[in-house]
Amino acid sequence: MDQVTEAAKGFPGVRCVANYKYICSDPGQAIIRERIEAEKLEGVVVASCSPHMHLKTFRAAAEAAGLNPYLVEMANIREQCSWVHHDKEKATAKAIELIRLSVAKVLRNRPLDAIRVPLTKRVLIVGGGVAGIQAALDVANAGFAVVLVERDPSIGGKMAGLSETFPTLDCSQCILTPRMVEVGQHPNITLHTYSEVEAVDGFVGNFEVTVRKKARFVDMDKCTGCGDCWTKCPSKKTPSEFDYGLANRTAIYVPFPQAVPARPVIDKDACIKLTKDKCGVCQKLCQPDAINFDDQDQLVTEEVGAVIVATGYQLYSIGQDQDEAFLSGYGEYGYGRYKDVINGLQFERIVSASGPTNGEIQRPSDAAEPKTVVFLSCVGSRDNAKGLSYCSKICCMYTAKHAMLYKHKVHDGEAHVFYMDIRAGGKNYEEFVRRAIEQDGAIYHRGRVSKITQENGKLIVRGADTLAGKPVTVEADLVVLASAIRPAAGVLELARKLKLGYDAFGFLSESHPKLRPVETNTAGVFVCGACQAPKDIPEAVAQASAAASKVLIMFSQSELTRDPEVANVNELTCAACYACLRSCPYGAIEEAEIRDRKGNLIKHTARVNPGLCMGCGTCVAVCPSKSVDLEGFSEQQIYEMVKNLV
Amino acid sequence: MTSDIQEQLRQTCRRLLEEEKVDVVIGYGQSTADGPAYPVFITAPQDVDRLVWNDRCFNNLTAYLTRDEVKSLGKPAIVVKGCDDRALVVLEQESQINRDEIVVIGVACEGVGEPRAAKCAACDVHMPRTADETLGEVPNGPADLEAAYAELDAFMAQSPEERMAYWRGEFERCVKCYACREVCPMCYCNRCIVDKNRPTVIDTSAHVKGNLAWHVTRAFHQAGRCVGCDECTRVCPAGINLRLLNLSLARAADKHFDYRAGMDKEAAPVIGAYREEDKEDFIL
Amino acid sequence: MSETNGFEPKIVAYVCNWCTYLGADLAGTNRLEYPPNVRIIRLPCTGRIDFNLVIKAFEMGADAVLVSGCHPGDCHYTAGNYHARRRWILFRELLDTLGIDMNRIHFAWISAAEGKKFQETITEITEKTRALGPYEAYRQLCEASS
Amino acid sequence: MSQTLSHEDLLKLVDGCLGQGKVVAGPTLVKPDLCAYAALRASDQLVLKDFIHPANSIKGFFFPRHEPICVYRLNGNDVELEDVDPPKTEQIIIGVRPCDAAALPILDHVFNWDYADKFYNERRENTTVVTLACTDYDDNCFCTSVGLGPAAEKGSDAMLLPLGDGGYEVRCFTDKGKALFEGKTTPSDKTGSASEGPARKIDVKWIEEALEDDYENPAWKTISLRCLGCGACAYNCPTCHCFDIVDEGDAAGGLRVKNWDSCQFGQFTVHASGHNPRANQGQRQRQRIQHKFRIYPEKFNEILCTGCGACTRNCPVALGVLNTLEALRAAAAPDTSEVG
Repeated sequence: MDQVTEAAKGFPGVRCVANYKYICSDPGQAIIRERIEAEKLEGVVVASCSPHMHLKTFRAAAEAAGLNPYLVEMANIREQCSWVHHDKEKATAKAIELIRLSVAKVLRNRPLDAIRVPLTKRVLIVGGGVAGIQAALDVANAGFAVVLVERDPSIGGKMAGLSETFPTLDCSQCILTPRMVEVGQHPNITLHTYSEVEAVDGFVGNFEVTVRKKARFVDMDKCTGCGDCWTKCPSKKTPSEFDYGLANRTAIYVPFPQAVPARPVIDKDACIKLTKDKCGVCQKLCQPDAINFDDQDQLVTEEVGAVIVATGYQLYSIGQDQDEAFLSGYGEYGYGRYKDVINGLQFERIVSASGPTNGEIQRPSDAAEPKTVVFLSCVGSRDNAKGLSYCSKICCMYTAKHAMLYKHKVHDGEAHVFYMDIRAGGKNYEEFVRRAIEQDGAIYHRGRVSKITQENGKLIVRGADTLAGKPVTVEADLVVLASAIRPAAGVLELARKLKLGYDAFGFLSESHPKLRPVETNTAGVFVCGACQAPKDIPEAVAQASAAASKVLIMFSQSELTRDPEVANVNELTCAACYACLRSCPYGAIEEAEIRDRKGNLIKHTARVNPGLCMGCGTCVAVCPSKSVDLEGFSEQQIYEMVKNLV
Repeated sequence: MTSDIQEQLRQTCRRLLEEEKVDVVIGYGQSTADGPAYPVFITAPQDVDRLVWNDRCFNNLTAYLTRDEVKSLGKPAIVVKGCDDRALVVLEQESQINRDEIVVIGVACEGVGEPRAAKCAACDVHMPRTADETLGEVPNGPADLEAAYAELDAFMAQSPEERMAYWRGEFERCVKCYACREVCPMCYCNRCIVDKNRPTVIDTSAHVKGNLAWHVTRAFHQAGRCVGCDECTRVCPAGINLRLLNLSLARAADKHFDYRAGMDKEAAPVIGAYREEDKEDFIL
Repeated sequence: MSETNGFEPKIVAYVCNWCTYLGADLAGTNRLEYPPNVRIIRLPCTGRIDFNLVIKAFEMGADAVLVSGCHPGDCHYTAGNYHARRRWILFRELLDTLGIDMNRIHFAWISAAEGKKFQETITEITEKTRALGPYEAYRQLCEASS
Repeated sequence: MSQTLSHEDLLKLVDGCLGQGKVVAGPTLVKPDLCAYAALRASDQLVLKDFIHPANSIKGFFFPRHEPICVYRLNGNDVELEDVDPPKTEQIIIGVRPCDAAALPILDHVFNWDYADKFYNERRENTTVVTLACTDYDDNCFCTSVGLGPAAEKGSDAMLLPLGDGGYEVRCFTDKGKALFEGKTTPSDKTGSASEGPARKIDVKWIEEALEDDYENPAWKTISLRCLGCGACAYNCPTCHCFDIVDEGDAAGGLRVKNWDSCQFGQFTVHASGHNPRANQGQRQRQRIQHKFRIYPEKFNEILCTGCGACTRNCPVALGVLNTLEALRAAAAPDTSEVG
């Protein structure tokens, strides 16, 4: 280190050199501040870790001492030197060179002031499940405009289809539908259902979002939701998405009675008029004449300052065919082959009072009341070999709930649960599971199920009880699979549009697992709910409110400040060939004219919109006359470094 | 043939000037029959007889369209050969000219120079493609790109060391008179990077190092833009075969992006556009 | 490993700030050792890396140059690396025509997660260049110019 | 009696000098179709016929296009300077056209006027110029208009006049010339001959007068319309001598070098403020001609032009001094509307 210190003293322009073990610590920063003031420094180079680690820290320290923060550079002698080179001598020599390069650069740095950009105080929320609804209401109630985009014909998401919720067993719809109605009627909320995000332009504070409103074939303004159309629709054979195929719906339909908006939509693949150009009954019946068979998708653009992604989850699709090669599909459980092997969400519909069986426990095959029901947890979850490595987190709880609800309705029935571990972390969760076992007599087997077969009307569930250490076989009437939670389909496309990161399983990446749990690496875009990771309702709601509060913090400012390390054009030498304009990934460069006082055209020139420029510098590379340059990485700065490579 | 064209040319220009459709005609003049043709700027109808057309009309006159001295003369008519015409397309793509403000007189060209210039060997634009008025008729050759790149292929047959040695010899002669730059329609920057010194990207000295840096820069700035008029090569007092460098980039654009400069105004320029499937077999 | 009597190749790496530079940081955090011959110049994006910088590096006596950034689709600035790739495709042909030694110019996609790849790439390039020896042809050309 | 030398003996002489480590230069084919003055590696590279004038001039052997004049080393915040000494190597240039040789005495003025340029002078000292009288001319030659001719002796140490049989009559004018051919020539009664000189003529007297207060002459604008503003004329001109001084190097140090420059470049006169007193090509052309035919003569009593025609031959648009002067003359005559 002393060697390095000595060498640094000799570099052109170096006024003083300080050596401190923890320069990023308070006392370390104090040294920087003190030297800046004492020596009237015009530039600082910190030779320590990666600029990604602490450049902000040191720039702030400099600013505190009255030095423009952009006159601070770093030399990365840790991650890119001492940590990777064992040859002490060579590493030291390299460190000295790295510092010389940074000193050379900083001599060419210019003081820069943060750029101020206007802020559109309107948020886009993608996904109208419970998380999206919560975030929407929080922002809207704070007095800011919300644009809520939902892919399905109604908001409500998965929660709208649930029966009762653990651990309190309150009716899911009873608590959700009032919030749905509130969203539908809220003056600050613009609701786009049956719509998807087509494209996203712009940047934090100034996004321009294109929303595709899918053709509904029903005029939302004229329609009164009377129901004449869907009661009379002759096409009745389409499996209901809302009931997960346990019941059918008509071609013109509202997904469920409490849908918001309570307006139908025509399924163009099922509608006889749209497929065969026959029928048209709904149109004839419709008093307000709201049916429009010529309806087309519409693209609407919404200007927003922030985005919250709440696209939720889907279930691991049990069965043979999988979208990912590494998923086996659990064909041995016979899902899809045996009508009475269903997944958790289907069971939710069966026990739901508003479900296809009005809450009567009937098995799909013959509507008989199942006397023995087997619940399997971890179908796909925690299974590196055949499924996903992670824990889907909510299955233990809802499986216990399912067993409990079943027993409440079928008192003489048997509820068997096969589990790996019971994960009941959460307020009143453990107690809830104990209740299922001790009060309601659910039979828990610690072990996995190897195979399910069907023999004379019974489902033979072969598993093991690892505690008892013996095989277990249960002859069941119904099997419910707690299949793993996966991010909703299409989330990756959305992630690309928003430039968001995601993990190997497609869950969106927060920008810090502990300290920035709802922020993403794209400024102005936030995440909440199951699109980030599996979570239950209270967690999703809490995270939604967190995302909302982040947006509100942003909206509490009158304008945004941005990093001034952006491109600028030397309009004197610009030849206006617009190569920069053509290659700018952000459309941040525009054609401009220079005119004299009398308004006569002097010349054309390219001009950078500092509000849009993100500072990639592609324009610099394509400018033949180098009439465009990039603050922070200017031609002079870079070439000064290169000249020091000798 | 050429003499008829010359006559039609004079008539056309006389008409344009008399009807005040244009203020100046940028064309070719010649002092002596065997002397070289050179650019002339005719502003009065009675001077149109100074215009000539023959196979000594080398210059790519489009280089003048971006010059202030010429712009100040008013609305121009310009005489172009097929290859020059391609330059017009690029200049328009790059917003340097407004075609509505220019009358383009195309002349059918059988080739220039005696013996014919190298570029003419594989010419497939004997007829200007975008001219407002075209004089004469020469069937366009087929786009024989093999032939077009034959000279380059022959050169590339040498080893890299031989190639480097060759260029070193060439660049040792370069005096940096910048005739290659000034004569080029695409070099319209009002301040060339080599004339900038903060920082000095390219040594201004006419030594091998500085000359290599200069010629790499000149050539690469032509990537996907050079229309192969070969004027840079023709005018080089040191006889440096810049054509080879231009060809290598022209072929690269052709081979990898199916792009030929100045052939299609609507085509997305090579630099400033991309395809996700662009090749990357050379990237680790 | 090298018989070229203590010749230490000088390697200049122009890398993007968001992928390769972070990849290099990760190599550091994971203590993945590689030869100290490389000098990293951090730029925001491969889109910013101009061909003149490559030439300048050789003028400064570099024996090899590496240009590296984000994988296609991963660019922090969405498309800078696509534009860069275009220019490289063309530029390589020009350099080849000029007889520049193509074994001394390397392009790589190295993501922020590929600390290992960074280590491997630098090691490979260093050893390859060590085997090639100093870039005499270019050095002579520069010396002839003083 | 004249002194003569066979072509073979001349080549022997060349090889002899090369053998002694001297630089021997002369017209040679740098490319199959391009003859230029260049240093020779062997006598067989020397070309003494079938060309009117090499593409370039010989000024580069006295005033190179790129010349280090001082070395600097950067050491921390200190700078070390070290002068560069001019090369001492003896040079012999053979087969020089009289118009190129004549440029040397003309240049001597400017390189020794307010400051004696040791680099130029040293090279002049160490160089012997052997001219080759012209037996032909082309449409671009006009040496006779500026007081020279196919066998002008100005600037020559010795001259070769072709005998027609492949040999030359050798005339020595200076000690350097004598020393070079001492004992190499044989007495003879044959005398060499030169052509009668170019057909095209201009009246330089008229030019010099015309250039008096001609600054506002609108003709310049039209005459120079076609000028592209490159340096092909100046850099191949035997008398143009503008140079630029730049520092070139890296963080360790570098060189202060003297590089050719040209008044035809747009950037030539740009001020730091961005203002350019010679903003258009007309003004730059005017400057070039003014300097050659009025300013330099007024200052040194010599025309800064030897009528070699290299400017025209090298001009991308066939302009050059001669055509410019003729255009100026024509513009002065009211009867035409000559342009460009």
